[in-house]
Amino acid sequence: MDLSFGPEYEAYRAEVREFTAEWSAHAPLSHERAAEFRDRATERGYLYRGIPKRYGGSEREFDAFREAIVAEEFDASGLPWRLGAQGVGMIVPTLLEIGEEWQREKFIPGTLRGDYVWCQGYSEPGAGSDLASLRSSARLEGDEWVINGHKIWTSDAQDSNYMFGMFRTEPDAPKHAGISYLLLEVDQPGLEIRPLRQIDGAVHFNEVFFDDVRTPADWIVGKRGQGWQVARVNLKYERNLGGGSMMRRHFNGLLELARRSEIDGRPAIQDPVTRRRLAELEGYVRCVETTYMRQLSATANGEEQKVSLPILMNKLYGTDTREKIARLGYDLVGSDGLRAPAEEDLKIQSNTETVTGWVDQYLFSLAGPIAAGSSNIQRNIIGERGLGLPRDLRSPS
Amino acid sequence: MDLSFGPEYEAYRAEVREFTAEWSAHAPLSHERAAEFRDRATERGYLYRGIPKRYGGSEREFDAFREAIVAEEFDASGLPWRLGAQGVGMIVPTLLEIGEEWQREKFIPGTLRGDYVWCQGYSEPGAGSDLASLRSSARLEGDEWVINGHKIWTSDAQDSNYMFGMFRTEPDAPKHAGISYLLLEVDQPGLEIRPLRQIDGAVHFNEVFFDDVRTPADWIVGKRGQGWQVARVNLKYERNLGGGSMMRRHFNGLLELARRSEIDGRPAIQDPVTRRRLAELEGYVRCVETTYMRQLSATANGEEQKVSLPILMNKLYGTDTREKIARLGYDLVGSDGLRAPAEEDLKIQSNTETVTGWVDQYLFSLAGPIAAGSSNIQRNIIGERGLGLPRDLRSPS
Amino acid sequence: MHFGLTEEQELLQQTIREFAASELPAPKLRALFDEGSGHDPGLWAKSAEIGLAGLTVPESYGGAGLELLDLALAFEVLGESALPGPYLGHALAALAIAEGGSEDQKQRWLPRLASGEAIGTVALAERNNVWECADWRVEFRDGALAGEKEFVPYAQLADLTLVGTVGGGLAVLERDAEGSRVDAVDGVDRTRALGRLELTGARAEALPAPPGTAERVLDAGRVLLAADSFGGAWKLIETTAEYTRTREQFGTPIAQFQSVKHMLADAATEIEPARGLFWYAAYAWERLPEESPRAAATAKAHLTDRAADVSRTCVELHGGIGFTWECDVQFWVKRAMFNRTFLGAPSAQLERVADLGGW
Amino acid sequence: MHFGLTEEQELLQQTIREFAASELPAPKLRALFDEGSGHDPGLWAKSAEIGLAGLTVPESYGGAGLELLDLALAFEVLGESALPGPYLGHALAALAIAEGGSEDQKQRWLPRLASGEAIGTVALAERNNVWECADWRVEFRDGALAGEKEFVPYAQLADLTLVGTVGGGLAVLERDAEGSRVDAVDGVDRTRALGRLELTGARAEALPAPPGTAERVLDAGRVLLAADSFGGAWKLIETTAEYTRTREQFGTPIAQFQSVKHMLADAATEIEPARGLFWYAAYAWERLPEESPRAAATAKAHLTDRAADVSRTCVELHGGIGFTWECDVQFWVKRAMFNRTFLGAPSAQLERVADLGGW
Repeated sequence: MDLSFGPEYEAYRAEVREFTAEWSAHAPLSHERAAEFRDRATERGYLYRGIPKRYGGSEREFDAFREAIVAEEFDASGLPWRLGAQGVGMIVPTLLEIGEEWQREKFIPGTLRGDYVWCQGYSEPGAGSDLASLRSSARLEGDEWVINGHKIWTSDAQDSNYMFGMFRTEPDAPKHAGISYLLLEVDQPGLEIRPLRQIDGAVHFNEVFFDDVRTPADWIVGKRGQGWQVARVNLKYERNLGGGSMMRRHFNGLLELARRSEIDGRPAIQDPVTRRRLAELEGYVRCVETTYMRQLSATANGEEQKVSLPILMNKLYGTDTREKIARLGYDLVGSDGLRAPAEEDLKIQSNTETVTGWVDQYLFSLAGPIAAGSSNIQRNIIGERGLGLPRDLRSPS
Repeated sequence: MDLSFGPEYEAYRAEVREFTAEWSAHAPLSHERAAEFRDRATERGYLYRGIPKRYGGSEREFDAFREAIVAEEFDASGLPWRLGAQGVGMIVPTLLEIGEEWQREKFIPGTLRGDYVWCQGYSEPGAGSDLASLRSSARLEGDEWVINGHKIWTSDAQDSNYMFGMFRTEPDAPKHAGISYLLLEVDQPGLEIRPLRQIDGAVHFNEVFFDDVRTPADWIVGKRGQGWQVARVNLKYERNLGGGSMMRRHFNGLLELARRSEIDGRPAIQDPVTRRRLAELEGYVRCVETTYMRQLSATANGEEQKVSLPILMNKLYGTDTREKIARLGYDLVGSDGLRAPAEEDLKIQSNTETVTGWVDQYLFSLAGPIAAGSSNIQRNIIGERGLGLPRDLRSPS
Repeated sequence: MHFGLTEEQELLQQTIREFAASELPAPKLRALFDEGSGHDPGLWAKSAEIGLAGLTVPESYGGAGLELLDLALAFEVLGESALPGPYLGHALAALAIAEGGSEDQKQRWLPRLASGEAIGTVALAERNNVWECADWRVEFRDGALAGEKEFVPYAQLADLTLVGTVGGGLAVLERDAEGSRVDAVDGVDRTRALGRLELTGARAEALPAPPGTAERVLDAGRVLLAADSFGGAWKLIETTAEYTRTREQFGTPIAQFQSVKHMLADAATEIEPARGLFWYAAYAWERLPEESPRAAATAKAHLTDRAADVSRTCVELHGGIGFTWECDVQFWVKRAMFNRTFLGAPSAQLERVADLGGW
Repeated sequence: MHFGLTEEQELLQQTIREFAASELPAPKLRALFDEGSGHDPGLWAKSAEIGLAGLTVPESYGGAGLELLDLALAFEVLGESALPGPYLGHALAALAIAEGGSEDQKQRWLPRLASGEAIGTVALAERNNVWECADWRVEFRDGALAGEKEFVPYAQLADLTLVGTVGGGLAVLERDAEGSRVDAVDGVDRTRALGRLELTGARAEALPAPPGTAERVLDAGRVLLAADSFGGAWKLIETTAEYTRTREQFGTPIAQFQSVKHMLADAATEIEPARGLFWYAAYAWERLPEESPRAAATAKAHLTDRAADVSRTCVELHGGIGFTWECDVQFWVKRAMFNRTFLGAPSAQLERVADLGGW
């Protein structure tokens, strides 16, 4: 075990930090300058290491630590390097893994530059945990798919150029075998976006309605009826390493709150019950951090199979820990917990600076056990894939 | 709402208290004197109100408050009025409800006097939560049942004269329909009792092995194959009102412990985290108490249907509350939690006087979610009978 | 001995339940919630007609002359129905005047409060989580109030506000009195409006209340919040049970999944046995005054905490839709937040339970 | 950067695992447990042969010269196997002498400890839940010890005992020294014996330890208990998963009941992500000394608490049989109790986490 990065990586970190310092001097960056910043970062190999140069990547040797160093330093700088999770995070690796060559050439470069924004069309009102029961359909008419139906929980839909999604194309096939994975343009007649307001008042998601929406026949990833398998590839990227530093930042926000809140006339951080709850949380946060370190280290060493079990637990564990932080934060704001989240709290997710930001965190944490694979589904996965328990009894459907 | 008992009941309480004071003066009572004490108490109508005089009861009008007053005062006196739970508590009401006349005459008077001690033969190693899968069998040979098999969790077996139990008499009938409810003598060849040691070292239960054990053909309660229904009648009596005063006594023991334990050189009861946990427990204990009061009051007023829901919850709620008490108690004994329960702790269940008594309570509380209908089974019952949820998906057995 | 409800009490609950069902159908509640004022004059007037405004006001002053338990039972149904309106502050103002007002004050205010013609409220909280009388800092001197009160229910609407003052006094402030200013607070629970009250020499009149009156008002409020939480939590459990019976995933109602069933069973088991807590606390407030403060604190801490937990479970069991503004579950989630915080969070109440227990 | 195990470390664990499997088959563990001395000389000798007695003793003194992480990994497997024996006290005594002993003391003791010929232990606890050095009250004056130590592992068996003294000193007490008396304690965990040590002028020799040595011994012990708890809890989870796959009720393995599956999934999720806690704390003990006390306290509090919770879940999932003496689950239930309490309960460790965090 060796937790130091060593001189080579420390030098790399220094180099990255110098680069971010230069760009930070000009912050905030305009849309154009931001794109330029990412271009320069890519030229130096800081971004898109795993993506061939011909698609706009920097095509470097796999090095999880260099990736982690860049992520840490870029995050710390506040520079706009993270593009939409759906594009760079999901569709790009999916196309790299199983897309057609022309699809890669057409979609990846623009996505990496930030010109193409993507949204995701998976969930439906009747298909949440049981995603494979989705009913939005596409039928081939000549050289076009004609799409009808209704998707929900689509983030960034208004700002998107493209959507990737699952649609039922083989109505007679069994549930999982009847789905295809299609790409489509968002801005076209028949596609209607309706914002969906959250319980805290914020609007991050949409419903999308399809009324004879069209997309070319070859805008399909994988073969007809293989959409479920494609989505599994894709979801693998969605549920990637839950960053340990993110959880620590949230917890530090909570500590700050405990320092500036008062209980019985003294700082809450001196209140014995609060201290106890914070110290318990320190244990959970450190588990998140060290588990992240284990995963990073294993990935870097090509030993991912050694961390397959904790990877199954990332979502559930992260959800529970975030909920504990949010609940303690809500307690610490005391009577201000009667207030609604302010407009500014709804724009920044997890605002730790204001008391009403913590009211919002309390409400937002309600989504934790629901979104991106419910906690109960996670428990099934952990039990079945992690502990080798048999599948649930199912109705004979 | 009126929580006073009123002059009539207060006078009754005074009368009962006078009676217990007289007998307490002679405590501890010999076996014979104890029987005499119960006889006198029965003559005065303090005991066995619901049982006809011809079976040894006092045959009084139903009055839940008089019953409650007697129970409170007799408990407070420490006099030996409570006979084994299996006898007076279970088989007597069962025989009264569905026994044959000769069975009542033969078994009830001796049981009420304390001459007959009963044990229960329900659970088997392979039939716990799924009691109806029991396999111990009885076959009719001439005018006798011949019993073979293996029962477990039989308390008081060594001291018992009789056992009541469920045995499979119709091997070809469906699971629930193949069981009969038999009575048998414990002291006979082929019946072997093996004490079962608990995790805390105490021995309260036994296994009972049957090797061609015999009982007369008419020692059956209900008809052949109706044992499951008879047991349901019987279990109704087992899960009777969870006394609120009992929980308060346990909690008072915990408070005493918190007063005499030290944390950081001062009484634990002054430690803020301990106070918080105690105050939270006060809420739970008060819920148990007030729920008991609701049930008592509804029973007295013939409105039991109004408390059918809380009655379903008694077991689970009591278990959880007892566990919370036991765990806090274990924390309060501090380093002494390294010690094993002492012999004296194992004799008295829930000894709150000694530190090792709390170690024993911690261990004993492990049985809570298991014994007398596991917590998971309770949750199913609450969900299905209480909230109207559908039955679980079951394997097609 | 009777620890249960009378037929009259059951009828009272039934009446309010029917009132809410007919006067506050789901779309109307939704509209009121979205609009955000927490008040509908017509609804208030109709609820006063069935007596909701004056339940505990003595009959001689035009009220129903009932006890705190009856009021708490009404609040249980208000919680069930998420009924928007100034019921809490109004009820506490009426109790305060009935308990501690002069004959003149009673005659002046109680009949109007009982009829609902006047709306009352109480100004108790101050900055830094202050709720207890001993910590009040608003000065009342020479007939004038100076200081600030936070989180005053329906401060803008109330015809009279009972303002808690240094030393546990209560002073009657009339609407729009000079030297008083109200700022609306954007509250998380849109069924109950809140305001901030700034007092710079506003004229007011003290209640000649016997010592302990303000504490009794706080205790009563805690009982009512406990009752409201019970009603709300139970309503959510029933709503969610119904949802899980109808929502299908994997070809079956989700209620058939054992983990769903057990989450609901656990939620129900956290709530149902706590019904007696608010009953007992309400009874004690009337009949066992020495037990009342601790019983009220216990009921408030326990029930509002459990109801908040249950509201989270019920959102989870609704899945994604439960997280949306359009799902009615949010009404009870947010009422649970209000109930848990208002009049002092569970943490503070539990400390009182310990103190009052002599621990 | 490498936050994982080396091949050598995996091999070390594998070696101990195989040792336990071959030398401590279930009936033997059961027999040792029932017998209750917590010790089997043959088992100890054989474990010393594979190096278990001297893992961290420097090679120059006959040990394996490994680090605390390696020792913790060994303890993870000891926890898995519920291996009875004086490993904990012995390891801490060896660490104390290696860190704080004079050259003479090292030469005298370390080779014998490393070979297992001599058994070492540590006497740290005192009455009233005292574990921290700052609270020690045993006097060491003019070469003699006076006072009482509680809960000394294998006090009767140890050839040398490191006794914690006023001001955080450590003194070497030899077996059967005059003026020392040992009384056996009936411990709840029969895989680890305990004794009470009464000192009335017993001759002893101080370690010329640098300041902080005793604290480091405590920290190391906490890391080892955390590791032991991890191993034990994980073993219980695997055992229980296997049990639920085979135990049938209602015509199906109980693992198919979703609530059973979810209880196990939750238990596993409480434990697995905490593996890095003891890794990190062990690493910090060697390489990041300023972080070590807090990392050790965090690992001790978190892992021993979680393991105790998990042990309860696993009893419940075993049903009735899990509550019996004859079921092996009890070994880990009771080891979890020991680990949670020994060297200071989670409550005390969490307070240290807060203090050391500058909160």
